[in-house]
Amino acid sequence: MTADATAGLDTFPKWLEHNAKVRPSRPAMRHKDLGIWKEWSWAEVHRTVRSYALGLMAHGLQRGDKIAIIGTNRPKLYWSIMAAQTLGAVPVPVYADAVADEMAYVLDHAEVRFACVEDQEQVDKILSVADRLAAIQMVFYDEPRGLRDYDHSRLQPIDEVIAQGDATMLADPDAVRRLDQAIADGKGADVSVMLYTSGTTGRSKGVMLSAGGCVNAAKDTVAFDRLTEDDQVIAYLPLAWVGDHYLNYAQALVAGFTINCPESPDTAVEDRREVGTTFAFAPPRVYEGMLTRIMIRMEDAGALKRNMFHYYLGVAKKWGEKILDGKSVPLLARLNYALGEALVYGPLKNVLGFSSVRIAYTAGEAMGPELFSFYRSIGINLKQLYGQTEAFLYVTSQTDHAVRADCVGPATPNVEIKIADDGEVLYKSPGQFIGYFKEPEKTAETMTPDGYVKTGDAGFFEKDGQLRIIDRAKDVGKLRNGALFAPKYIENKLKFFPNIREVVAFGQGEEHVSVFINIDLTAVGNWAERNNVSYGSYQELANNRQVYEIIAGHVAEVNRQLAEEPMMAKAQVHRFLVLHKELDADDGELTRTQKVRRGFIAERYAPLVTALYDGSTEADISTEVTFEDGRKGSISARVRVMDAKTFEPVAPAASQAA
Amino acid sequence: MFYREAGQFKKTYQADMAVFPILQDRIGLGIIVAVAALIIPFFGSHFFISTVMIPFLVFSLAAMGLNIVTGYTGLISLGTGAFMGVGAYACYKLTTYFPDVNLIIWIIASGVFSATIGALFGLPSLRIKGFYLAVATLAAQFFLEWCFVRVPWLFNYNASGAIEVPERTILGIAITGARADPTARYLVLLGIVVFMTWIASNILHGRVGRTFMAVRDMDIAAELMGIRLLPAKLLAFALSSFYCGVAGACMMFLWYGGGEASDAFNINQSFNILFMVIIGGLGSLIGCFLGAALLNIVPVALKFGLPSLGVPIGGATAEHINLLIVGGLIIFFLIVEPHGLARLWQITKQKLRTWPFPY
Amino acid sequence: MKPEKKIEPGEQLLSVENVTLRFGGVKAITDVSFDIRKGEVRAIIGPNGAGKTSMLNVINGFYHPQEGRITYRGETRAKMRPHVAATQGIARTFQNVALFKGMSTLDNIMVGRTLKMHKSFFWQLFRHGPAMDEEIEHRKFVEEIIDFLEIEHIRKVPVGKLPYGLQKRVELGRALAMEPELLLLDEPMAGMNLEEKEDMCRFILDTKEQYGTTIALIEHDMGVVMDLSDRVVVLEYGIKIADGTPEEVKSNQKVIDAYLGVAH
Amino acid sequence: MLYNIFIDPFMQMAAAPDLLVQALWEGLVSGVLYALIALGFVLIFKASGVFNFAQGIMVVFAALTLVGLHEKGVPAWLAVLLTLGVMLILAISVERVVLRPLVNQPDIILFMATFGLTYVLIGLGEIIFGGEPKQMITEELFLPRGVIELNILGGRVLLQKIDIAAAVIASLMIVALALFFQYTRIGRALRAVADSHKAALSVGISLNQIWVIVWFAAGLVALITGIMWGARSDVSFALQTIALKALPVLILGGFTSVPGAIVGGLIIGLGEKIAEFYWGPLVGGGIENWIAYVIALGFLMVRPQGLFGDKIIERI
Repeated sequence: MTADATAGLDTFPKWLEHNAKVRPSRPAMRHKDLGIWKEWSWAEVHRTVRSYALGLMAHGLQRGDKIAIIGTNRPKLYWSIMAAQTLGAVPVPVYADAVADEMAYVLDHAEVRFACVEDQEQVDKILSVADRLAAIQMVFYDEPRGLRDYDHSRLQPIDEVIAQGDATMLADPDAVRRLDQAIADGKGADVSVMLYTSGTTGRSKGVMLSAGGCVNAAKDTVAFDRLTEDDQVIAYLPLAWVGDHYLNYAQALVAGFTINCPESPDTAVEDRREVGTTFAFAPPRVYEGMLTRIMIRMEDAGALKRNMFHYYLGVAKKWGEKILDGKSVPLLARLNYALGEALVYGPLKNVLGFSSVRIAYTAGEAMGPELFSFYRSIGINLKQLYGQTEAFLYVTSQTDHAVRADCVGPATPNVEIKIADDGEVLYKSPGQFIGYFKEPEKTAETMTPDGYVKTGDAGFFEKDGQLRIIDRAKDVGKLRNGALFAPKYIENKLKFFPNIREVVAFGQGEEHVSVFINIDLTAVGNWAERNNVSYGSYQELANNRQVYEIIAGHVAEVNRQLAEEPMMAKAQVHRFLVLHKELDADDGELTRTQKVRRGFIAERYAPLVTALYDGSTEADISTEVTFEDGRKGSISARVRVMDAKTFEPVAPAASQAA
Repeated sequence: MFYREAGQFKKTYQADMAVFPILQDRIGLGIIVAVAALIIPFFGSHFFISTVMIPFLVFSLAAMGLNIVTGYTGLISLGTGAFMGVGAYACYKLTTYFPDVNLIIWIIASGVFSATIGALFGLPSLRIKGFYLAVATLAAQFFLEWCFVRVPWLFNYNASGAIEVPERTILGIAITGARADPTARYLVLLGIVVFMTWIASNILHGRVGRTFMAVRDMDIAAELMGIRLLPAKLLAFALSSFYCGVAGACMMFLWYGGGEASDAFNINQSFNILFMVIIGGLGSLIGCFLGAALLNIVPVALKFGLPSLGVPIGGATAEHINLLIVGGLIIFFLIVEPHGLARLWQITKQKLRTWPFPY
Repeated sequence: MKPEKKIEPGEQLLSVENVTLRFGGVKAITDVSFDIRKGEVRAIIGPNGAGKTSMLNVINGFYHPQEGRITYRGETRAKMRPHVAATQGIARTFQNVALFKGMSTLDNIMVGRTLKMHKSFFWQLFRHGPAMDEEIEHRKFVEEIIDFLEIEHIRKVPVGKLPYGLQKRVELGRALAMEPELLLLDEPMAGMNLEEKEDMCRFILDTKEQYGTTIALIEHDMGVVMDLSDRVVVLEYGIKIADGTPEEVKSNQKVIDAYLGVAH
Repeated sequence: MLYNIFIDPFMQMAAAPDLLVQALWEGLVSGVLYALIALGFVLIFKASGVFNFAQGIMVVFAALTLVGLHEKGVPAWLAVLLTLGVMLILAISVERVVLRPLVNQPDIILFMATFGLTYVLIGLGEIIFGGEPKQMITEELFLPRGVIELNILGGRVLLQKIDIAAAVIASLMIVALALFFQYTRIGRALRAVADSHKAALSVGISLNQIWVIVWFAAGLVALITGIMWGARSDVSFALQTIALKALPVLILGGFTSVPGAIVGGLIIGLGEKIAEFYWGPLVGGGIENWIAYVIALGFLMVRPQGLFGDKIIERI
């Protein structure tokens, strides 16, 4: 498409119209439902969304109103977003797995008047806190099951709304005119969507993003990654997360590619395989889980197959990335790699559903170099990006041929970055947010006088111009001896070991660094099976002496690496313990995006923290936990504390970056 | 390993319920049919066509018939040979009464007769189960065998007491009788087999097939689902006999070109087919072909293969060794894989699909 | 806004009057009478060997009682083959799962649609046109059930390979596919863990709510019975010893002696 | 026509009672031999639940081995012993090669396996001893020959001595087995197995041993049957179709009942002889080949569980 054709399109509703015009019959959405893939062309989506919007208009939804979107990735929920934006209303996606009162807070704070939800589960949640939500008028639902006998005075199936809209469309030209007017009235400056950040600390904040900003940001990255209408994505990330709204929703509208919605969260993998996505995004833990499963499954393969597999992984390790980066590779190696492609990588990618993936991104957390290069070596173009909700995702992203595990790439087109004196990363981006909803002072805090946004992350530029994030700026502290202490940096280094799932590092103002560790039940459990170590529960396994030995090994290794880095050498881990329970979002220990809430954990496990520093070899702890079904209970345990092997700093030579 | 299924998704139930939903399978099938229909007729020697391909196809068809009743519906039948005989004689009578009607029509039509007879002998299956039923079907086998010999009307009172296949032509080309060229017979047979297989797969993948399997797996539950057992079982018998009948007609007209019923359709033939089904795989169409292929190649290999390798071996001895091997194979298969070659193929395929993973 | 679980009297769907069933000399059921009303969940409980399963077998015509009458939808039933019961809208599941082991989940449930499929054998030959249309139409219905029971992920798995809990679920699906008016469940939760039981309870209630099916179930887990059922009939050694709402039954001395005492 | 079917035969019987007796006698004898084969089935079915289709072939195989060995110059008594040895080996290898690997498989699979066994035995037998028919070595085994003439009912009835011997030996055989089952430890064990495998173990004999034993016993029965049949016709695999006759016998008698096997055998034997003798001519003879099955079939329709089998109550 030529630039001028799309120049005027500064809101998503306009893009929707545009797509309906230029590619009416291209598939816009697919949803695996009742066993087959239902497909909607752009024209169909456009028509449906218009009817939907008319329906909502009839319910009194107006420009500026907030409308909550709650549920898993389903076409009707995406349409709800579109329909709302068509009328100039502001969709507020909410995490579907949020418990009732978390949800209550958001809905109340955002003053939503309507909610479009997936099913009975969500309806029940809203009803359970209805008394706290004065503003809410109607709840629209997609999945009618179990709702039949509910009082429908404030409930309505989405289909019905659309049907009403259809009727209006034919009956009431005036309404249609008002609809077109509403679309025309849409300005780039309007708030397009409001995303609630799952704040690592305190209550989450409503990030207001402007239509124009979103569109421009999306345009940049679509151009950057050369996305076209032929691309396929599978939408399985939470609607409320900026990642989904950007990578799937925004980019789909701008590039005109197809969003595929899985049948159910637990069939996402097979469904991805079926559609054969071309553009993929997943947080590191997903890739990590995938690799772990691959390796475990290969354990059971026949010796011959297993050897072949590992041999060719070796080949890939040696040449794969070079080939991917278009570097020169000896012909023989190429041929051997090609054979490997036929025998191993190809089938492997096929089984994982990555056969046709052109670009895969990861972000949110640092990713282990091993893990990272594994996927690249088998020919998946995996890249890192760095960003945050306030920027509408992208701040930096790696270009196809300059990819490395420890960095997040140079600034994305049209993004300005500068590093503050205290090492904090600041940026200006096209998608940059308008402000926090109803929280101007917080907004002010995050902005610098000259209009840059503070990321809250500390980092520095490597020589090749790629940004390297070491930690949350405010977390970067000092040990009592004045040495720089970057907890996240240490945590990540440890988390690169498959056996370690979560790490929480302490040390601010302390003698030395020490850590809590969560072992990875899949990996360690598998190890236990193979060495017939019997265990009844996570707790039992976590307290196992051999497991401690393994972890101690990992910690020592990390210390060795740290010793070589002048900035970090003094911040080696001296003591560690393995937690008796897995850190869990339901207990508020992790955010919904699975980031650790260090402060909260510190006070929750105070006795253990003291134990880490008073030199005792074990400590008792009892904590309250929330079970799947929401019941509360408490578990108590005696946790072992262990000293770690540390190393002498290597003579400082490297440059003091940042 | 060769399967690349990423990107193959189904937008309609029709596509999802296809017999070969995976692209690679469809390609494979296409190649096989192409080879059978285009390569073999022109490059295969007459010997190969008439001693390997034609018997193979005939037996596949018969095995299909038996598999319908035994493999899919779980009713053991030892009357296969006889039902084939009915087909052969019916076809003989028809084509001698109405010489002008195209033979292929009569071959198919003769199935109807054996179907009727089959249904008749299927009647006991409502009350009788398992081994008892197997024995009951022996009654059919021996009674019919007896008829073939004792009712001269069946073989038009030929002095030889055997069927003397007359010459019949399609488009002027002889497909039966002395002048019929093996290739011509082969192509006709192939056409019939392909068509019949297609029909069988249609039936077995639809409501009827499910009914059969339901009866096989748990007849009580099936009945409580509203399936009436007698009609279901009779249908199975009729359908099975239909296929056997057509196979019998093909055998007599397109392969043997006449001969004694007693050796073509006797109890041993019934067993022979049963073994094909067991080794091929109960309840699988592909199995019918695999089983027929194996049990058909072993004897040929023994008869002609060994001598050509310089191993002196008399026809009789070959027969005996053949029996020995077949018997051994059966036991072997029942032990290693009761579900036969078809299951082995399935497993391999599954392995290929999940390659490099073991599962 | 949420619905209250209420016991509406409803008209009589099936009544069992003075039924006695013998195997040779042995009396499995002795002079038992009770009724099942439209839209209710009716539990039949009792110690092992109390004749519960025999009772279900009598109801769906698998056994023929020597004495007594069974009236279904107002008409007294004569001796009949079980498949007739199916045509009259009675479906059931079995104590020890009776699935079609050789077939996939999908096919198993499709079998439940057999009675509703009428396209002639002729069309079956081609699996195109009418026959295919019919297949598709019923496949849709079956998919609804699969979605309802949340078994998408095992759609094409042969049921033989499934864990017990899922098999029970598939069996329920197969019964639902018959769109029964009366659904007989024989220990739907036997051998399930707590979570599976909770799911199954939900499905049973949803079934009642969604399809308005009348349900008669045999169950050992008293908790489950109390939660699910509107009325309970208690058998012991083939004799009815109590009949009424869960509360009444719970407080009935005979029952306490006969049943609640017994550990299950 | 109707007359020919329903009246005439009986007229004949009345007219020539001696012929009737003759027919009855022949029927009786072949009935006894059917019973013997059936006995082999029953033995195995009771103990291992296997429907041994190969029993008929084992008969031929035994006879063939015996004759074959003798032809190769082995003295008769030794040949008998050796044959017994062969049957023992057979029993053992069947247990090792077929039964043990297939334990806990559905009955139908084991049934099929015995089909395989059948072919193996035929193949083996023919490769070793050749396919052509052989003479049974009657006099070496001191079996009487010739005929006894009885003048009764105004006619002559010919009784082959060998037939008498057959009848006698068969009866002894049956008695012996009955005693064996009643009074020996192993016999009791076998009966126990029929009821439940655990019970057998409690008697202190492993299932595998028991299988070997029954298969050997069946082999023994087969040998004797083989000698008898061989003496009456000649020894070749043509006998197998006769062996198949044991199946309708079993259906009448029920798979698990020894007396059933005997009674069934007699009914079939008599039935088919009489039928052949009086009705056969109407349809050009040869109805022997199938009448037995038709009788059995008709019988099954009335009583699916067989003469002595117990009623089947279907459970869910």
